[in-house]
Amino acid sequence: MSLNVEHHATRTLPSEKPLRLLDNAGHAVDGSETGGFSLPPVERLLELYRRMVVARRFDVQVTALTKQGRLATYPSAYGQEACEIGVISAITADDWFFPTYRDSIALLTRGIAPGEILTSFRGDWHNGYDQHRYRTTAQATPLATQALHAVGLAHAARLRRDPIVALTFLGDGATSEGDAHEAFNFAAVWQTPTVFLVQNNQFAISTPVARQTHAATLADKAVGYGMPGYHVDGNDVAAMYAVAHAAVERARSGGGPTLIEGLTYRIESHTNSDDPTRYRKAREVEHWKRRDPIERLEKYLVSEGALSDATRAEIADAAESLARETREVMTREAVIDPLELFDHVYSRPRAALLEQRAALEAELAGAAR
Amino acid sequence: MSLNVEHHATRTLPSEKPLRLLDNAGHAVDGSETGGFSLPPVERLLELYRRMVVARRFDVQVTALTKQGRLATYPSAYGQEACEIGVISAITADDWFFPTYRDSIALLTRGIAPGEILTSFRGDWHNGYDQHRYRTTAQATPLATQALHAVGLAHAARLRRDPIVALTFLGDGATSEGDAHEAFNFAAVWQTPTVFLVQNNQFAISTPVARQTHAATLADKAVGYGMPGYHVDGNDVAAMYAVAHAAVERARSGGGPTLIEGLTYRIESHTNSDDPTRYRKAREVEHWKRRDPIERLEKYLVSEGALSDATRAEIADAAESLARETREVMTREAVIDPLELFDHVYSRPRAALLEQRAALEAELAGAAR
Amino acid sequence: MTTTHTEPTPATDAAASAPQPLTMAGALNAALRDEMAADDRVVVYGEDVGPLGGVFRVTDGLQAAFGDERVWDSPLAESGIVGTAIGMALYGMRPVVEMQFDAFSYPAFEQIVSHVAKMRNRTKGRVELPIVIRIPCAGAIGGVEHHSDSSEAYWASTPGLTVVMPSSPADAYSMLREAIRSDDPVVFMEPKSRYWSKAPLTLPVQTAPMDRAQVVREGTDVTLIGYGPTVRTALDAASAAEAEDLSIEVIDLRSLSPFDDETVSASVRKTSRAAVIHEAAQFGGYGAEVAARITERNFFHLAAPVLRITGYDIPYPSPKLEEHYLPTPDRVLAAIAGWEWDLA
Amino acid sequence: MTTTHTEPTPATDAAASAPQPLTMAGALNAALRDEMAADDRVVVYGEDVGPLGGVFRVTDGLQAAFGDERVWDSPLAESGIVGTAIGMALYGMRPVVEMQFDAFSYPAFEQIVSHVAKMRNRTKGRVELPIVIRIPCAGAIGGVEHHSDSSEAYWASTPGLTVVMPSSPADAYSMLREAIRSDDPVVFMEPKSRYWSKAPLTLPVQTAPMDRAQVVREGTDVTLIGYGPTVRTALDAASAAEAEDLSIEVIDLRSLSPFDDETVSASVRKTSRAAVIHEAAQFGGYGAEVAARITERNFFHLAAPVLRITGYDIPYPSPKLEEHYLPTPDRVLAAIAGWEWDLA
Ligand SMILES: Cc1ncc(C[n+]2csc(CCOP(=O)(O)OP(=O)(O)O)c2C)c(N)n1
Ligand SMILES: Cc1ncc(C[n+]2csc(CCOP(=O)(O)OP(=O)(O)O)c2C)c(N)n1
Ligand SMILES: [Mg+2]
Ligand SMILES: [Mg+2]
Repeated sequence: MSLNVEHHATRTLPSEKPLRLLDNAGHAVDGSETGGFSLPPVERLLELYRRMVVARRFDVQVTALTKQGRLATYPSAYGQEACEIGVISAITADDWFFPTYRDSIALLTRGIAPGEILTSFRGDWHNGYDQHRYRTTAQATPLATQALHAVGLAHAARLRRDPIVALTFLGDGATSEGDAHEAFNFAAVWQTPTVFLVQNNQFAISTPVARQTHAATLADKAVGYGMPGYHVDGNDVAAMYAVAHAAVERARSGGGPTLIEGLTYRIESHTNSDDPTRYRKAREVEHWKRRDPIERLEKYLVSEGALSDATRAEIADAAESLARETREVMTREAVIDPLELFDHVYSRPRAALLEQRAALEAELAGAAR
Repeated sequence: MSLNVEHHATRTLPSEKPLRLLDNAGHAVDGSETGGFSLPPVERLLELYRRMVVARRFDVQVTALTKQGRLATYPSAYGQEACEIGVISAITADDWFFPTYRDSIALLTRGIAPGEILTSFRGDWHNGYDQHRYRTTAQATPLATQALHAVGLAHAARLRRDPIVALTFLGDGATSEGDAHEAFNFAAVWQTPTVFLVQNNQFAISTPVARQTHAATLADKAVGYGMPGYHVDGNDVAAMYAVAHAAVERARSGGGPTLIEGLTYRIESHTNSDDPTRYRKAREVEHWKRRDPIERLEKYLVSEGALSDATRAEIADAAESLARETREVMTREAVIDPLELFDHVYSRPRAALLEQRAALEAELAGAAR
Repeated sequence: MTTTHTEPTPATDAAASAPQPLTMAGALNAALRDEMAADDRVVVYGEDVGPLGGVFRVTDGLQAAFGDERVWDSPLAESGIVGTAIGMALYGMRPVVEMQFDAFSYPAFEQIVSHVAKMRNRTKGRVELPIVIRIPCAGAIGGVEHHSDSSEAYWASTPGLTVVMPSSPADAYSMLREAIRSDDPVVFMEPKSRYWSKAPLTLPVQTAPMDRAQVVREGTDVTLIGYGPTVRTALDAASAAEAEDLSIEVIDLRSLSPFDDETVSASVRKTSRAAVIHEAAQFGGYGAEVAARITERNFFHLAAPVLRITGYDIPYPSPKLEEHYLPTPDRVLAAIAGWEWDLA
Repeated sequence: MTTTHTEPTPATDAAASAPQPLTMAGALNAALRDEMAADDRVVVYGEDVGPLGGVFRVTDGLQAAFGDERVWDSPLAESGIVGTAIGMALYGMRPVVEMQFDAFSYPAFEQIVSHVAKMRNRTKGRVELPIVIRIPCAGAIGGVEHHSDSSEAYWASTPGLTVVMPSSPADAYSMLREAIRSDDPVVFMEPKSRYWSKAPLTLPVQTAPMDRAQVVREGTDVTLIGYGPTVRTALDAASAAEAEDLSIEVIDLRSLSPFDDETVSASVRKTSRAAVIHEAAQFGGYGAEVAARITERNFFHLAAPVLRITGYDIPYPSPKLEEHYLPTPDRVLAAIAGWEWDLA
């Protein structure tokens, strides 16, 4: 492409030890561990904290509603808030986001209402929000497929000289799919403004990441595409945000794609229908609960004197009010017209579908009589 | 798998400059350029020379026959003999080979008769040789698909504790396919005895390798799978053989897969129906002709006094007699029974196919009458 | 390479003598277990089939029983799963691989269509691929998008594949064992909504050969053809029709490819009317082939066109709408009532 | 984002006023050229579509004319090509992508079936994907394995896709322009064996809407239905039948999805006999749908079962055997002669 200035392949191995800015006790770390990134300003961290607390409350609420049978399914991101919120907060409303089923809380942070996010999981319709309005696509189920959509959109924006970025999330398991490879490769060859976040939550349903890759880190994959790769402590929101922010700005200014691996852990089961006791030990879960991303940041903010009781209470209120809203919206049954089944398959009506629509209409009328 | 001893991910960047043992003038190079490999014994090199000369004669003959219309298509490997012959010579008759359409000369080296190799390209039947007998699968057309077959077979052998190796060839273009990624990944995760040769002949039909990857080398891909990768001068048969031999022996002894990139050039058009003047300059082709792999080894052998006139004549004779055999077999039309169309689709006859067979039989009888 | 092919000494033999209620998932599990015990070339792999036992628990306990060299979790890549199965089969193994749902078999489409289906023919029978690709199929389980596709028409229209779908625990057991023993690749489709349906069974059970359709209820007025999940629909419709003095013969197709013309045509010639039920969309669905070949072979015996009672020509809907999409006994009976009966 | 949608000022307008002999490949090339000139949202990419102009030269000269930001060679990965096209369409582009051959579209199967086909419905029409997936299709070109598949049944049976196949240069031009202008994704199938067939044309030419079938030869005794490469077969059969006083009406289907019931049923009601021809295998092929719906809608007008003259139920054969596989005019006439004409 003539847009291509001379780009040189990045040929650096990501650090094997995940880089971080805060340790588990909430202390800022220095030097070698930070990979040259610096702590975001405290107001930014406070905002990330607020978002994480609200997100977790939402996630816990939805899991509870799912157990009550109000949703068909819900894949929780409990424990992954630093990845989800840290990275989604690095893009603007003009940028695009290509999420998976796991990323409901990132959608929430993107301003989408609970009822619209949950339309699909409660079984009303496949997708409930306006993708153009939120510049956020439907939560992809076929693994890694959405990464290619992100690359295509980013390429289109680049051709239009629009300085926007396409961000996409993938799981550790999804990196094994052919589409993940094709997405990384197209992005690198076309030098598209795409940021890939691989949330390595260490499981694909029951399969541990050791059965997905033989590489030391998933970020190592970046080398094969000549793009920068970062291996980051996925429970350190400061680091996740800082690395993502740098990647987003590099992408925006024509520097091409970046692959970020956030090393984290899925605390909940895969979805409500999963039974994790079959494949992992409670001890392991406990270990990771002690590395909670929200607590870590909270300790830091407290030590910096940046989290007043008033703020804390205000955030808790916001979280509770969102939980209430979520409960309410999930209690009201949505009105779904079965005849809409036929209305969106094609842009122009098809005779055969109109026949089938009429048949269902007659059937419904008969049943109503 | 319980077969898995503790394997550690290989995390070394392949050298950006292709490693080699002989320079273009046929001089042995030393130290840093060799990547620690040493020149194979001269008898081995002489045998590789013989094989390359014979292979080239075959290739040239088949290209000529194709121009005469005796074959439906023929993808030539002219110029790639060091990759083809060097690597195929590193495995034994007990090992398995998973070639592509490009690799007819490797099949020849594997002992398969010209008529059997060319059955598919002359349009007689999809595949003409006994895959089990030669431990060589049909020349794959759907790109990169065969790499997965190689991994599967290698894994089965590993489970059986059979010390065999599965070798597969891919093109530079094929590395972009999802299946290439999945093959590399499965091989690395399962630690199968598989050797991948990527023949980087710098074009996928008309598309230059710069549009396939942004990485500095295709061997860099190995890093993302935690397996060893080698970037080798693909016109140096000594280097190709040495690197492949080491990879094969590592695989055989349980050391897992290796990715080898041979940097070479496709001198001929993609196939007979291609028009390379549309996408590359004659000058470039001339440049690469001056880096001919056979001449390079010949210079070395001559300088070592290892290539007598008698040997040279004897090799030329062998090549000519193979060319003659090839011409002869391609002049005789093979007998193909159209009714065989129905006989191999399933192991047991199906009623509907028997009906269709009978219909064609009646049609043929009618036409014969 | 040494392989041991012990003659069938099913692991279930001793345990089960009196009929035990068994689910279809349980029957499939027993079939895998027994075939693995009988033949050490049989290996089982795919996504989450190991410690978890598969998301539908069909492989439950197999890794514990046979070890992780016979049953294992593969990397998450369907083309990789099927592609490596081809290589394993080439080396003499008999891989049974699982696709987690219909829609997640699509990444493996090229390997299935361009290799699994074509290998035998390509090599004039010199290379056989005894692979079983298990696909939990169809809908009616309240699954979100991509979890309820009906992919059978893609496979059944591909020459070189054998495609079967059991509708009962007994058939599930018997047909899966037969599929694993087949020297040809088999796409083995398991109707998800029937996984937890139960029947009393004594194992091992051997039902009709997997390439034969079965008359599962006799009747004289209409031949109603179902497979997998719609056999239940057909039987329910037939029971309901009894009240209206309409005698429906129900055929469980069992094998989608090959098609058992003999059984189907015999029934149609008796009843002179036929209808086929499936969940997939109608247009280009498997029912088109059923209707076309019944008509070709029995045109002058037919009193009315072959009916197709199917899903609509739309993507499978979300959970709250699937009840409107799925063919029901009522819909079947309404369609049958719509025939011009007086012309018979 | 700014997009310019200039109203059609076809690049070919000025150049061509008197009819010029044009091949189908040339007509397709002109359609791309004219649509790219008219709408700067149209981009063309795929394998070897740039400097080479595609292996069939359909994109010949386009990169030179429009630059490498409108026409470019992508990495060699079909899922990647279709997957990125989805993203580009989402951003307001109208990508036209090329699959090199039918069989090489299979790696893109998941992206096509799970996203391209479903996006509009998934989003209640909020997201449209105006993508054209061009597939050089079918056989009869002496191609080695994997170069002659007929994949139309896979696409046509997938709800959400529009599938069309021209049989002449004029239709190729007109239908491709219409496909690019469609707000829905279109699988645009190009019969390889017809690429070099010529017709005198003045561009721009506008033929019937792409969703309509066309009666391309009138007749009274039989309705013979073809599409793409088999329209020629049908016309040849009709000419030969004339000698035997058999009047065959030939329909060029043009659109495989949707199906033009109106045109087809009208013809069948006139002739009372119908046959469909395609290269693909018969079992589960597109002809099954044609036969099934003709029969459903016109049963009491039919004097005989709808015939299918198709490829055999085997993988597409090697070049030296394809003549025995492909439906020929003779085979069509023999099949027609096999009907029980006296019963009519
Ligand atoms: C192509 C495809 N294959 C299989 C599945 C079924 N499936 C859904 S989630 C999942 C595990 C994904 O793991 P990972 O990518 O690590 O993401 P996580 O769920 O851990 O967030 C699987 C196998 C799917 N959705 N798509
Ligand atoms: C899946 C697939 N897509 C497209 C093609 C068509 N095709 C045949 S060869 C080729 C180029 C392959 O290039 P490369 O892998 O570099 O191998 P080379 O021909 O240079 O040896 C293409 C695109 C194919 N055979 N398979
Ligand atoms: Mg995960
Ligand atoms: Mg190449």
